Amino acid sequence: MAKMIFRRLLVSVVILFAASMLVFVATLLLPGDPAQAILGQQATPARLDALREQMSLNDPVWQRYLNWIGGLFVGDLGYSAATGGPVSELLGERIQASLVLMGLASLVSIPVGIIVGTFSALRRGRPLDHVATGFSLVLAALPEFVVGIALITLLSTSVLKIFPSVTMAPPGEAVWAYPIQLVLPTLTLALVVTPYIVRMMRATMLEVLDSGFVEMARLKGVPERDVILKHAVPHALAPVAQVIAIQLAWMAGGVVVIEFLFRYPGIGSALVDAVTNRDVQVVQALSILIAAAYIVVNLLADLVGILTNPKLRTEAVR
Amino acid sequence: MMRQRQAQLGLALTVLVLAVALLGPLLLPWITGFTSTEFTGRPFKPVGMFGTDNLGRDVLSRFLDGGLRLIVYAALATLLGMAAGVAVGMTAAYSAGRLDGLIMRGNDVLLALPQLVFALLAITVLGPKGWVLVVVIGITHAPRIARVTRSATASVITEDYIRASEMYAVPKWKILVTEVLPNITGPLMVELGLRMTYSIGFVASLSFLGLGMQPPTADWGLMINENRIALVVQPWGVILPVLAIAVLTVGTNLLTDSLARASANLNAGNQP
Amino acid sequence: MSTTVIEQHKTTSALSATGLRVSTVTGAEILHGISFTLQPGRILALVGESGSGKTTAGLACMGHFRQGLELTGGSVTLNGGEQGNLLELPEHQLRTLRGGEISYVPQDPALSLNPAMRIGEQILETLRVHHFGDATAERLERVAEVLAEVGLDNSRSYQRRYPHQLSGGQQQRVGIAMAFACRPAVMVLDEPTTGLDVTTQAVVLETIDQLAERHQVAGLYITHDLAVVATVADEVAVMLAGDIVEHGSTDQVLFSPSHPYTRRLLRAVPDLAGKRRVGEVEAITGEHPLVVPGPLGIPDTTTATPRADDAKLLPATVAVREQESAPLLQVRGLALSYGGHKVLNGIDFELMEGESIMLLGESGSGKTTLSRCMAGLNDNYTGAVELSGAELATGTRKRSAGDRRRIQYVFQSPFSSLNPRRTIAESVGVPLQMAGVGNRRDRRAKVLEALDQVRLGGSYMDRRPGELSGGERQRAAIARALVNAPSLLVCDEITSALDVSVQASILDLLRTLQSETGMSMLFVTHNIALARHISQRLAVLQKGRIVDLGTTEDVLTNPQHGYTQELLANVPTF
Amino acid sequence: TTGAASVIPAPAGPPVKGGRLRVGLAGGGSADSLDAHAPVSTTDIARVVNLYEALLYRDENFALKPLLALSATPDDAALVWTVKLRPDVRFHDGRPMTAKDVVATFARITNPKDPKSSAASLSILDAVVPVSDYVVEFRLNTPTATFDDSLGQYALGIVPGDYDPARPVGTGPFKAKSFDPGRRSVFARNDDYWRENEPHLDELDILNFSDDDALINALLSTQVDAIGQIPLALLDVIGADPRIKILNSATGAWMPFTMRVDQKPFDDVRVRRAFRLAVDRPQMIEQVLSGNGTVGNDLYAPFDPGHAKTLPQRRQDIPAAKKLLSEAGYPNGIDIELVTAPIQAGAVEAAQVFAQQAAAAGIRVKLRRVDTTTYFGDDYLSWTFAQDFWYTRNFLPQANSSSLPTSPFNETHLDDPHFAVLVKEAATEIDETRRSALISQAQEILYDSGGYIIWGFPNQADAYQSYVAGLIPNKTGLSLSGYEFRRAWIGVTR
Ligand SMILES: Nc1ncnc2c1ncn2[C@@H]1O[C@H](COP(=O)(O)OP(=O)(O)OP(=O)(O)O)[C@@H](O)[C@H]1O
Ligand SMILES: Nc1ncnc2c1ncn2[C@@H]1O[C@H](COP(=O)(O)OP(=O)(O)OP(=O)(O)O)[C@@H](O)[C@H]1O
Ligand SMILES: [Mg+2]
Ligand SMILES: [Mg+2]
Repeated sequence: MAKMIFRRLLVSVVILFAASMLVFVATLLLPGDPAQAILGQQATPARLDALREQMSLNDPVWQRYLNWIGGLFVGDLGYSAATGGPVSELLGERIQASLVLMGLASLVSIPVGIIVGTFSALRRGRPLDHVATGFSLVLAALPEFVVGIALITLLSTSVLKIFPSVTMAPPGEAVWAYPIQLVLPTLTLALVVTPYIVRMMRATMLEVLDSGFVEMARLKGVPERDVILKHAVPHALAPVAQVIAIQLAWMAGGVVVIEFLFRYPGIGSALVDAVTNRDVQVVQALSILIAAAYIVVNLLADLVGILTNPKLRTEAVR
Repeated sequence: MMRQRQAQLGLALTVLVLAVALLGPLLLPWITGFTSTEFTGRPFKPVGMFGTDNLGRDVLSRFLDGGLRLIVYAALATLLGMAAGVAVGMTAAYSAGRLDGLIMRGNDVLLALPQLVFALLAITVLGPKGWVLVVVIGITHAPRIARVTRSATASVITEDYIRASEMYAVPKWKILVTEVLPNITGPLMVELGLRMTYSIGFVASLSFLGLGMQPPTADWGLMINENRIALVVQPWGVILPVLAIAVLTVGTNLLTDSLARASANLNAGNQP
Repeated sequence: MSTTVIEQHKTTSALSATGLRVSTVTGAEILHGISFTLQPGRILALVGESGSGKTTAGLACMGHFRQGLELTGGSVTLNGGEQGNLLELPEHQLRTLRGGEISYVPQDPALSLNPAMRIGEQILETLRVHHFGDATAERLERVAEVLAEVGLDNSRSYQRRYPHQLSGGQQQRVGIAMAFACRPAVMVLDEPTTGLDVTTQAVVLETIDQLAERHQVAGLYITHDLAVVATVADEVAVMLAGDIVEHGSTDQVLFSPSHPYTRRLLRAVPDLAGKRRVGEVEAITGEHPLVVPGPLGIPDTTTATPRADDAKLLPATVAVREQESAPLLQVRGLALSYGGHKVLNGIDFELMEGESIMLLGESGSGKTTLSRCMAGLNDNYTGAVELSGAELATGTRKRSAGDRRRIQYVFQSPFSSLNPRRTIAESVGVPLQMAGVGNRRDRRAKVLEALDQVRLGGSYMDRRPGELSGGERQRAAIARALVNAPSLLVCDEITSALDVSVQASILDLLRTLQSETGMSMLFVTHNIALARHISQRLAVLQKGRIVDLGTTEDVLTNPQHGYTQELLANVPTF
Repeated sequence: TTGAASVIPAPAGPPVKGGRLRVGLAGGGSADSLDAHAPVSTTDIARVVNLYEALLYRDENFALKPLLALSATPDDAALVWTVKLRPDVRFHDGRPMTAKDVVATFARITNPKDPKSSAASLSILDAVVPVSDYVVEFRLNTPTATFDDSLGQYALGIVPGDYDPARPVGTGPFKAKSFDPGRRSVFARNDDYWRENEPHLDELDILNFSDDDALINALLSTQVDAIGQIPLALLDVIGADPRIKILNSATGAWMPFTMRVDQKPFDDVRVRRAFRLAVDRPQMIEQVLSGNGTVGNDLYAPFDPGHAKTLPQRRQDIPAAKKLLSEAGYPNGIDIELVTAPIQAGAVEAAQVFAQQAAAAGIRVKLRRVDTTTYFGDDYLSWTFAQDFWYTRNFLPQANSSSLPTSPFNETHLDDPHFAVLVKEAATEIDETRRSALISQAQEILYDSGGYIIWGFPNQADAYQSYVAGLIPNKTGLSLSGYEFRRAWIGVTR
């Protein structure tokens, strides 16, 4: 098992490496000169040159790539073209903020998704199932900003005025110091993510419930609660973990719209800023970060798969 | 029976929206009295049936004129993604061994790249043109579809009828097209529905971020972007396109979902 | 629930089912009111073709109905009925009975054991939910005891294994141990030995027999294998399409059947001795009626009389062997390994024109691998396969179109060898298309001809496999192999997925075709009972080696190798 | 067109001291800074105005008023300007503001190695010489009668000699307390502020918003007290909320279409005229600004004393436009690409309306929307047909910025010698009446053959909670009383 995990790890590192190269090349293609972009209307040739030198834009491409990659290893993400400060400093807080948002959304959506999916499968064909499948179908079909706007109108501005619609925290203070501001973005994100978990959980549970060993457990006289909790649910976890991983990875890259809408100071809005500002270093850092997040969560999901499957787990033992 | 109802509902919803999107432009200005770019009053005023938009144009006319491009782009992107993804996935699964590994690892690299970053970069580099949207979205779909296709193919190619074709030395591409492809339509249909939904949302999202369709095009995604600011005041400019998008995506999903299940049943009929 | 309690009920029935009616929720009735009783210490065998409702009846005894099925009438009582109708008990009471008083052994242990739970824990769970014993220690003791009772290692480390770490036979014994753990009064066994090889099957049957005897358990033994019935059952009930058509003691039902269905069923069972004439029977499940050829290939429609040794019907062999002509196929030093695992270990044999050889071997012995090497589906072997003296290239793609045409292969499962999305005509037409018969009309004509040969006919041309029964599908698959008039037909366990009656009709068909076309045949099987019914020569394969080879008669009457002797000893007969 | 909404019924009584005002503004990003001399985004400007003060400033009526100066007077040749400084002003760190600091400030701004945003308009400046502690002389290389106008820019805040943007010390009514680029900046009251009784607030928060939507939602859910620049289309609706008050200010800001007069097809003055005649200006105001704006007459600087008010108002005249196009060689109409970007609220909208209106005259406009960065990127100032946005300015500084071959932002590539001469003459003319006459003449040239289509001057609309008092309409085009939050106070406890 350790060998298998090690191999996955190795493959992941290679993938990350390849991804970093792609990211680097892609950002090179950004039109315009980052130096020009920073200086904007005030650009004079002298200032442009100085800035280019400072950003080592005059070095050959491969050298810049190696510098960048080398920097990544020691946690040096380069300097933001827009602020002039280190990228890590600029992003540190935002990454935390995004992690908080994602964490909260996961805390809501994963248990809710699993529970609703399970009940939906257990009540197959009954009203509860229809309601749950119907809801998840509709929710999954709606683009995230629609969900967000709907929630804003419902809970913030028009119908009920309960929650603030934008996030604001004094500098130096963390976003999560104001929990009420987190409600709407979290809810939106959770609503976007949950239906997928519900659907996957329902589908796998249906399959598992139809399986021979669940029938056997019932025929053994095992109480229904144990049948579900001990025999059925664990088998649904691996595929659901995959879906959750995909959703988490999506959150890492896809919260842009939601963060943009709620003015949430996370990596999503930083990304949009960075792309429009041609803040190449920040775009690179964020892309590779999101790629890494994707790879890590998938690795974790694989791990769940390995751990819940004794066949794979005991492979080394045999 | 349930499934049939679902398929019927899905078909009805899809056809409804498609009809609006296809016929809408033809019926203007006959149906509303306005074209989609004509000014009918000040912005966000209750002039006409659904009021005016952010520039004082008739919302209903914009709505009727605005579905076609979104649907066409989303459909093209989905098809492109399907074509590329299915080809890659089937090739990988069928070639097995090292090539398979190579293709799928390459796929993983693409999967690891955040889709939106990719779209942002591509659109910034190439400009928000129609074909760019189609290609960008298609490409972001492809690795996901390839993955699904690969696992579906992998389970089909162990079937004996594939071996039988091998035995008769049927060319590999032909085996893929005639033997494998028809038998993975189930998962592919699910994927198609999912991707179509996703494409529509993606095109709309890009418009929402100001990167998709460009003014003064009448377009549902763009309408949401342009009019969402007045959601409280004059919600129709947002609600009409949102409804249409929701109905369309829900419809396609219902339809493909039931098609997929019907096809799964057809396959199940093969098992003892 | 001690042994003494059970002793008291020795005389009364342990379970009696009356008028069981089950139908699908959409209204189709599956059981039409069947009744039977189980006596302590005795085993009732429920036999019948696939789909006749055996499993449904067995599960009904447990008060369990599969998704989509519901009870519409009848009752089940235990121990003379003091608890009332089991089918009317509330869920929680029923639960205490299930696994305790009445237990179930599933057909496929690989699917019925929880793959993520250690086997000891699975048995322990049964004991726990039925409050067997007072403490965990006591239950653990029972786990060890019951594992020993089914003849398994009962060490702690063995108990900590997962199902996938056991062989099929071991898994099945774990299933039995689980069913037996709480010392039930009644056990329902649903085809517990299907899928096991004869040696393992013998062990499992032995275990069941002993347990039932020793602990006075009443057993309902569901099977479609009449030979097994003869070994294990005291009574037999024959089911046909949801009805019990005949019920009596084993001897009576097997040797003097009264219902025509039973007679037909019995006639379809191949016997090792070759006393019964297998085939010539109309397939019971609506298969196409067969036209049975007479000794000289002339259709013989007169009523069949049992004839000994079907294989002697095939005159070609004798002729060929007498002429000592050149062999059609020669296999020399064929070896193949997957990684370090040697699957084939140097195979040598030859096959004459018009001859039929049966290749016998247990699961995993390399039968499929060998036959696929010959068909060119495995291309990584060493050694040589020669057809009419010329060595064949290894893979089908490298072979010439002519070579491909001459050797045809029929797959084991008809459920997977036909593309469900293509019509029968399309599937059967593929070899023609690849052989360059370009004209669609010509192809259709030839396909029709082949379908006629396998007694399917034109009406099947445009159907899809889903609309065909298993036997019909296998015929279609055979038609695909025949359409190009091959010299050698390789049949890989082509009847093992089919009911006996269908098997009989397929055997009939093959014999007929062989005598009609004079082609050679390699018939691969694990069922030794078929030997006298299909082939002139018999090869026994064990662990990738041919350990016995000779005429069928020689090998069966005078087995040389210990393995063959063991096989013959274990095969259930009646 | 300034509506009744501009009358502000402030909470009754004298201003109340104390409280915190949270101001939301759209725009800005991680590139935000506190540098007194390099404001870029709206939030930068809002911060700069409250932290720093220039020598002169434009008041709410766009009148040039002394700020840190007591007076600014030219000599007869308009080559030397003498500025008397207010003696009682202290920097945030307590040091007095003196002539030395003024000299240092201008040295920093015009540092040739690192010129700041206003350096271009100060190219005429030769030297800044301290005469005494509170008197400074500005010596010019070109006679400039309106140099005081140049001194009245908000980006010319006086800073101490050892100024460092990381330690943003100025003389403004508020001191920097904390700053988080792109998100939020907090300011505290400057207790030593030189104006009596001001500022009223204890604390000022300026919050960046990524879009108008979030901004308005924040106001409606009382997360902020005042927001700058709301979409004009929403004015009526937001104003209808009894909790909210609107500040609707007419301005001299303008959002022109720019035609490059040196490139086809606009090198033909008939084409330019045709384009100008194709525009339905009142409809532009209606659709783009929801009626909140003043119709333009292809002339900038409406508040300049010399503004040519007598020139007839240009109206849409499709037949005339067609005729002109046809004469210019486009009888079948003309295809043109208009580059637009969301550089300012209404810009992309104006482009769309123009496209629609111009179609009638056979002008087939193809919109090319780019993002702001691209717009101001390599091709900035070289688009053939594009848009721009300018805040309120008087004629001469505006002409210097954008209408002369030497202008840094000559987006229309205008190179009219006669115009240049008139501008030069006006610049040296100390007599205001005569200067005005010259300006009118110069404007007439622009009116006849310039490259701008100036269809109107959008109002500046802001919204705030009704408990906020002291904000007044402001013609400069800057939001919320020109960001002069020293005036603002919180009327009731909330
Ligand atoms: N859940 C179900 N829903 C509908 N029909 C069913 C269901 N389960 C079984 N049937 C039908 O009931 C009939 C009897 O099925 P059952 O499984 O009892 O047969 P069997 O005799 O056990 O066959 P086999 O030998 O193949 O196991 C079959 O025709 C089957 O198609
Ligand atoms: N592709 C493969 N890779 C590795 N091992 C294989 C492969 N195919 C077969 N084997 C192994 O080769 C051995 C022989 O397999 P084969 O399928 O020929 O047996 P068989 O006699 O046909 O068994 P059965 O009766 O179960 O069909 C088995 O141990 C099997 O596990
Ligand atoms: Mg069964
Ligand atoms: Mg086999």
